[in-house]
Amino acid sequence: MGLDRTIVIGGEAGQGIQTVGQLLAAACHGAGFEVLAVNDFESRIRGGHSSIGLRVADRPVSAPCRRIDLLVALDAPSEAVHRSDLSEDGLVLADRAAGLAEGRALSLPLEQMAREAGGKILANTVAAGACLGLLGAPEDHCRRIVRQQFEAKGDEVVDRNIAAFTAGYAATRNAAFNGRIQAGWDRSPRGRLMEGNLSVALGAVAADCRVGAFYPMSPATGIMAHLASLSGRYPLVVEQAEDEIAAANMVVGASFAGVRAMTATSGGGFSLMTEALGLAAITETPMVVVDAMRPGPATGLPTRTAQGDLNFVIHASQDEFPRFVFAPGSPEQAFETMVRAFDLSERFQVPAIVLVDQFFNDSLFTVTDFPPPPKVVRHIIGDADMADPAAYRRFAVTADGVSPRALPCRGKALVVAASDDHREDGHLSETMADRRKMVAKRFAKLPAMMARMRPPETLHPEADLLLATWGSSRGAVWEAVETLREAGRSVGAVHFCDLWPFPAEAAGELFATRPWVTVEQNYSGQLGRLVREQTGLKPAGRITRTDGRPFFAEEIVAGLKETKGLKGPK
Amino acid sequence: MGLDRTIVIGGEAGQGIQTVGQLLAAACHGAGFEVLAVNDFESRIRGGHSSIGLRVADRPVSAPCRRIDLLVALDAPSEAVHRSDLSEDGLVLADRAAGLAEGRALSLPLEQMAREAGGKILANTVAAGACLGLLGAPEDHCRRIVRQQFEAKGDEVVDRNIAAFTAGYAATRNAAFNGRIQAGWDRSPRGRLMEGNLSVALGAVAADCRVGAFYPMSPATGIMAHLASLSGRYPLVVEQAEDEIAAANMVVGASFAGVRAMTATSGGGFSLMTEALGLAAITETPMVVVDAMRPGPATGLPTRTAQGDLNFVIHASQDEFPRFVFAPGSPEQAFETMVRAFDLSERFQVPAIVLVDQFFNDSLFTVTDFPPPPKVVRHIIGDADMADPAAYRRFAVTADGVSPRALPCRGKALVVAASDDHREDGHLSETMADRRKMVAKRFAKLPAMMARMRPPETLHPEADLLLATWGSSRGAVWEAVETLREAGRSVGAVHFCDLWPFPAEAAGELFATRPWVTVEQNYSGQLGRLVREQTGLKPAGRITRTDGRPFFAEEIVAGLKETKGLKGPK
Amino acid sequence: MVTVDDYRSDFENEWCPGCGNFGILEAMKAALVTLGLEPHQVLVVSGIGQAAKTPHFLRCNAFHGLHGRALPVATGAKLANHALTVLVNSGDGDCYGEGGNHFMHAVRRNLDVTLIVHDNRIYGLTKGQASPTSDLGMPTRIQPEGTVSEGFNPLAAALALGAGFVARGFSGDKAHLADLIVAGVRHKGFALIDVLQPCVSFNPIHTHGWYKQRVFDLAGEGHDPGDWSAAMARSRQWGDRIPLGILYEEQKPTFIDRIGALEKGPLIDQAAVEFAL
Amino acid sequence: MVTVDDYRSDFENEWCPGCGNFGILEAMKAALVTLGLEPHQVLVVSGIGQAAKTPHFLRCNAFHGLHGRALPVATGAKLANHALTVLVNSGDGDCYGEGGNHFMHAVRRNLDVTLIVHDNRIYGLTKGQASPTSDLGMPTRIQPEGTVSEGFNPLAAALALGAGFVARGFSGDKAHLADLIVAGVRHKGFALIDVLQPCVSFNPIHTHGWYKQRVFDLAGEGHDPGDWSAAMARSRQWGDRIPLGILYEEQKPTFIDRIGALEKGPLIDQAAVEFAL
Ligand SMILES: Cc1ncc(C[n+]2csc(CCOP(=O)(O)OP(=O)(O)O)c2C)c(N)n1
Ligand SMILES: Cc1ncc(C[n+]2csc(CCOP(=O)(O)OP(=O)(O)O)c2C)c(N)n1
Ligand code: SF4
Ligand code: SF4
Ligand SMILES: [Mg+2]
Ligand SMILES: [Mg+2]
Repeated sequence: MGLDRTIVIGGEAGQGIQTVGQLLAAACHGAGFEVLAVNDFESRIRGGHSSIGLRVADRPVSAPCRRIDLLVALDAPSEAVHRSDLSEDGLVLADRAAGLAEGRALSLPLEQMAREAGGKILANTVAAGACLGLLGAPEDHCRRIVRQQFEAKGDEVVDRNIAAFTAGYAATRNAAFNGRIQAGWDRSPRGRLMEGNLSVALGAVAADCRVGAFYPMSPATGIMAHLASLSGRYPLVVEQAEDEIAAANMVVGASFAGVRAMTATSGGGFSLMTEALGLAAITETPMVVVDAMRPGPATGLPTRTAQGDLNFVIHASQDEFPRFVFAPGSPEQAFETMVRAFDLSERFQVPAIVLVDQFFNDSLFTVTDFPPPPKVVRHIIGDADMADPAAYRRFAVTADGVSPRALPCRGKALVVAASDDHREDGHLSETMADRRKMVAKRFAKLPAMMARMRPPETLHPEADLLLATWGSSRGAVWEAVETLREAGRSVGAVHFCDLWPFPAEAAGELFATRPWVTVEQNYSGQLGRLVREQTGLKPAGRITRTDGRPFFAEEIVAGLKETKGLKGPK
Repeated sequence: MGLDRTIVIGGEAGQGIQTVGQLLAAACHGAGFEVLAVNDFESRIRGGHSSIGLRVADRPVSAPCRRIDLLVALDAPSEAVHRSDLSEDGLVLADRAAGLAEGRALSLPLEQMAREAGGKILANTVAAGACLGLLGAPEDHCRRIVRQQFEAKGDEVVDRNIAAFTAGYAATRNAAFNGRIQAGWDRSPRGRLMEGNLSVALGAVAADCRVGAFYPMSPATGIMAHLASLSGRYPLVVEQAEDEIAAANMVVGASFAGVRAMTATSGGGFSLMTEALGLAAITETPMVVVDAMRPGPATGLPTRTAQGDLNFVIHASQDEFPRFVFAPGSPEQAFETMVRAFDLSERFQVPAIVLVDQFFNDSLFTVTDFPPPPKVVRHIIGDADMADPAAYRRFAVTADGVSPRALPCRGKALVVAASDDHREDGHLSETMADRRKMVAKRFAKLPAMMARMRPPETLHPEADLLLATWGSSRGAVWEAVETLREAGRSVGAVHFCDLWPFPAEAAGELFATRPWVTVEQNYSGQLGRLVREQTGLKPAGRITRTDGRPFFAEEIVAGLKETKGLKGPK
Repeated sequence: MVTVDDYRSDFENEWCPGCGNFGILEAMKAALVTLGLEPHQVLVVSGIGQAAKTPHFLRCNAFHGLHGRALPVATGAKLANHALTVLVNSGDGDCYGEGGNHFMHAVRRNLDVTLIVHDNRIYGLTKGQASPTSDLGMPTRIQPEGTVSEGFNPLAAALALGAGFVARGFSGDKAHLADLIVAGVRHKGFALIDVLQPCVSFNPIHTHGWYKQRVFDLAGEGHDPGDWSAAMARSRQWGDRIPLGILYEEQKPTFIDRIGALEKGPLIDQAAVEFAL
Repeated sequence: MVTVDDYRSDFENEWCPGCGNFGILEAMKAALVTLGLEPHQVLVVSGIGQAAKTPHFLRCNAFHGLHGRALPVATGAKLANHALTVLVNSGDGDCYGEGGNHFMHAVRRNLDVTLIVHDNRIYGLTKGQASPTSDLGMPTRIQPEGTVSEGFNPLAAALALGAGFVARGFSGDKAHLADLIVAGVRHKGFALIDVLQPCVSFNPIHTHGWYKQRVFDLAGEGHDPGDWSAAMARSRQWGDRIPLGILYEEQKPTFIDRIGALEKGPLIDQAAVEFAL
């Protein structure tokens, strides 16, 4: 096993632990390490308990680790909450690290040092300095990072933070800490640090999304905030709607009028958007909706993570229609998935839904540079492409169900669309003949849509047992497989990003010949149900977590042991 | 084969064909025949084409028949639309029945006769008279029916309609018509004629529903209109909300405060209610929602029928929670199902959804008298039931997941509920421990809920092939089975009223041993998917209809022939 | 030269004979001709209801969306391409009931669309339930003892919400209504035209005759559309005399004016920017 | 005798130190004590937001529902049992944004509940996006160039919608606010109390000090709450001087008064009627 350190910073909301996390993440990443920073916070602005879990390693990491090497407790409760996860030679750093054995705690007067450096609020930077000292990061490198972090706020702020950092750093640089990272601080950074959130927003602009409409809802707001901040650089307007219903209908309106458009929300907002999903479907208007999942039902745990909406988004809205559902497993895949979602939604004129979650959105990942996105193809026609624009029919029946799409007021061709079922020209019709024609036309798209679905990604697909997962749980599952294989078990993994139309053939091939267990953050094992519906194959068990926190690899390993009746893997 | 006549009356909306249908239905039913009247109308108030299909038989009928014995065309298009369905010795009755062979058409100057009887608008009653004359109904009996029908509108209206009826009747009483019903006009009525709509509303009042909140939406409005008309007789208030979101939240509020409450809507409105469904779930507040299905997506065909929402309502709302889903197959079952839905929703403190559809809601059925409903048990406690009301915790963990339910302001016990996840006392909590406790508690209800689910109803379950259906398609499937068996095929049927939690064991037993084919009004065969998800068993095929019109038995028979790869049934 | 005939749709009209909607339809056509707009230059957005069927009975670009949701669709369309001329046809239930929230917020946005509300004070398409503008106490099939909510006053609400163009028309006075629509489209910003419209099938109270006796043109009474308080007072005038015309007009920056990114022109026409991390 | 202590909740308060919500909470407790209501006699309904957490910080019956949907829940509860005393705590986003439609129609119903809107002109719980009452042009993280919609005026809107009790309070004047709440609860019918509330975390403009300098009590200026036009004028007064107090009060039949079936008493208390076909 190579380098793998977990540092947790705990404190109240408002104490600036995010700053500590960012400084540590930037310092470690800047020196060439792989970094993951997971945010854990309550649905409140001040007080309570929040934490950042930083994982630093020499190989890619995309799931948190339970075992803590260094716990920085900015308040007393933080120590209590996390102490049980402290590793055997882990260290607690706190103002008054009480009740721990000699050598396992380091008391530093963080607040007092902060006051000396220029004010109590600098305690977080002092703590960051102390951490970096313990970790063995080179001082100059760290200073550069601190400077970068505060640059935008002016010299005075920079200077005070440098002072605070230095105080913390000096206090610990020589302290004993088994977790010190002895080597490797001299490399150049790999890729970049990025919130999951941002990868989604970047994918959208790479796909030439021009209108974003949304109503704030955790954990989706970050996506729209990033999109808003990109609106200066790209032709893009982000509008905050009065509610999610308006947001979804704005997206349909913008898309109908001719630009790519999206919204992002969480399950509660998605509930309110389900009717508009059907509107997009029957008017065959492209639409991209990101559902950033959190635990429910209803308001549930607003700032926590879950994967409970899979079955819901596949079936949402009355009656049936083709749609795409994706659940990327990494920022790189999220970026690419957004680009694909926009393209496929426009190509097939159906809604596309992208599932992410709070863990994914709010965590900082070490991301490899995104490949340049493919050139945007709009699948739109104008008068020039028509023999007779006056004869244009928006819903003309074609072999593949996709009608050539013109835009309103961009030529002589008139574009008529209706949420009632309709004739080829878009005008209302209730005849059986027209209805059958339109139902057949809409579903005629399925084979070609299906052909675009990618089979699931696999890891050791030849193994005797497969773990099946989707979305952001990929990281923990991949890591669990590695651990299990190191322990000599023949285990592989399967990750579904493309979930609907379901790649049943590929799934059937993988799951027909050996036991498989689903790993997902919902109660009933929704992926397992979906696979069974589509292939008849039943999982040997399910490993679930529904308490709002992301999976650790170790609990998947443990969960597998507990899976009853599992035969096969050695 | 016994008596089986189909009479179709076609005309424009506004021509009063419903009156014709009602008169015929009442006359036939009043004489002891079994009657079914199916309404077919467009989403407009005047003009266009609508029709009523009346089926008169000597055994129960609950599906329409395609073959028309008597077609009454109140306008020219009606003749054109329906002529192809005329049976070999069928007759067309019209002002000017053109283009038909001698003996197949009867031209009557309906409008002129109406004018003579008192006004052009009486043409519908003239037509009714003419039909009844052709059918051979006794004149006195018919007069009584006409009188009853118009009684409430005063003597003058009655007299004019009697005159119109008499004119029509006299004109045809001696006409040649092979479909004449020769005997049986002297019996007393069996049960009563009732709209599907009304059976749902009656079930609600029988369950002591006291608040109905709704937003108008076809085909659900009739349920709420019936409920409103019952509010004089029972302690019941029906409120029209500003939108479906409000309606659903009003239901939750009324239920929380202590009375049974319901709403009815169609798929579009249901979409808007999905968030409130989760609210009911997490606050464990009883709630009954009727979804009266129509074709979608979106507005779709507003006045037509469908069964496209099954998967949607099972999965609607973010994350997961236990719920009930029912789909009655007859008015008698709808009545009983509403009573059960209210009881089970309150007993388990979970939402209950009842699926009906436009065909069911808007048709007149011959209904046997409902058995007296069981005594309503409220599953509610008060201070007197508690050792210490001050210690009351609304979400106390119990073995079966159901916490004793007190009501706000009905004692000293304070009732606190939240849409966020919470502690046993209802106050917010984000801890992993509380979350796990509450998730486990909510799902702990499932086994007892499951135990309340009734296995599907079967017809010849020993047969070599089974047709599987749900909801209002039961009638057509039952009839198809009879037809097929008469033709010597070993076919049976299975009807699911209780759909969720899914009675997987019973389904598995039925479907594991022989081929089965689903019959449902949706594209993908949702029941088949559900069965497969729950049992792994795959249907041999599916017979679907998605054009908004109810199944005919004959098309199920034909559909079975076309089902590819079906082996087995002789 | 565009003529009324250019707007004639082949699609069969589905309204009841005698419905006030016909007057509104004719007034729209006349207004569009007066504005010199050709059918392909116009986008009509609607929700669901009898009113919302209007775009099918015109020849133009049309988006007939969900019940209550016309305004958000119009907003999205304008965001994408603010060169569009967008008219919205909505019913009193569509706009003030199901869509009430969007109405409130569309006013706040001051989006440059013209909203024509066919205010028949009833739910027509669903066969006669009370609408927000139904009179308190009006009996309907589903409210047999009469409605229990006070009638919604759209003009007063729009004024209180800060609307820059607030007018009332009458389907029985097509020429006057056409003038209002012309003024509404020319107004830069959100324009509400609430139209008194008889429903011959379900509203026996507010008939053509009932209105005919009561309506009068504000322009004839020296009303100053720049005077907000006077407009508010007029918006509350009802009963024996019912004012028609432009109650209030104020020019202010529109939604589009306030968005920096749109200075360069409609989003749809702006050059794509190559993606770079 | 009920005391303020009876309303003290053991549940840890989650608001930011210095938040205006604390003043509102204290004023509510004081008002409930003045009204002589015991905790078990009170039902507080809320939506989602910082404001909507209020019922957890009180000891009473509580329903903390969905974002935007407090009023329909309150309506349902009142329909079921109109003997309930129902107060609703809502935020400016909760009530005028997501819940805007319910606000409009709750006014029309004249339902006998007291609505207290914690109007901090920002979305607090979701960390500082613009709310409907945010000033036009106010920059936020997600509106970096400032908001593009005009601020919503709840008092003017309520008046235009026909509200029978319209008042404004200030979280910094607890005694005055408590009086308003007492008057609101005593008022038979819908009572809106929009409360100016500083958000120390996300609204740097409308601070305690900013309000303190500007607010004044209407009662001191001879305002007549029976004068609708004067109330409307006052509702539009903003800037250097901001009026507090009861802008308008008018007694009229409530929702419950208008429903015949409720004459016999609360639905929950009415005797069951045996079912018969
Ligand atoms: C979500 C949803 N709820 C309800 C309906 C049913 N619906 C269709 S039109 C309508 C009301 C029509 O009234 P209005 O908007 O006043 O239009 P009018 O027909 O009177 O012109 C309703 C309730 C629907 N289509 N969608
Ligand atoms: C359907 C839905 N959409 C969005 C949210 C997210 N959300 C929670 S509170 C809130 C806004 C809070 O603002 P406000 O109502 O003004 O209350 P404050 O926190 O300022 O008191 C939002 C948007 C939600 N919970 N549900
Ligand atoms: S129902 Fe009323 S509004 Fe609708 S078309 Fe007929 S008359 Fe017009
Ligand atoms: S965020 Fe604002 S409103 Fe919310 S508790 Fe903090 S100060 Fe109060
Ligand atoms: Mg209307
Ligand atoms: Mg707020």
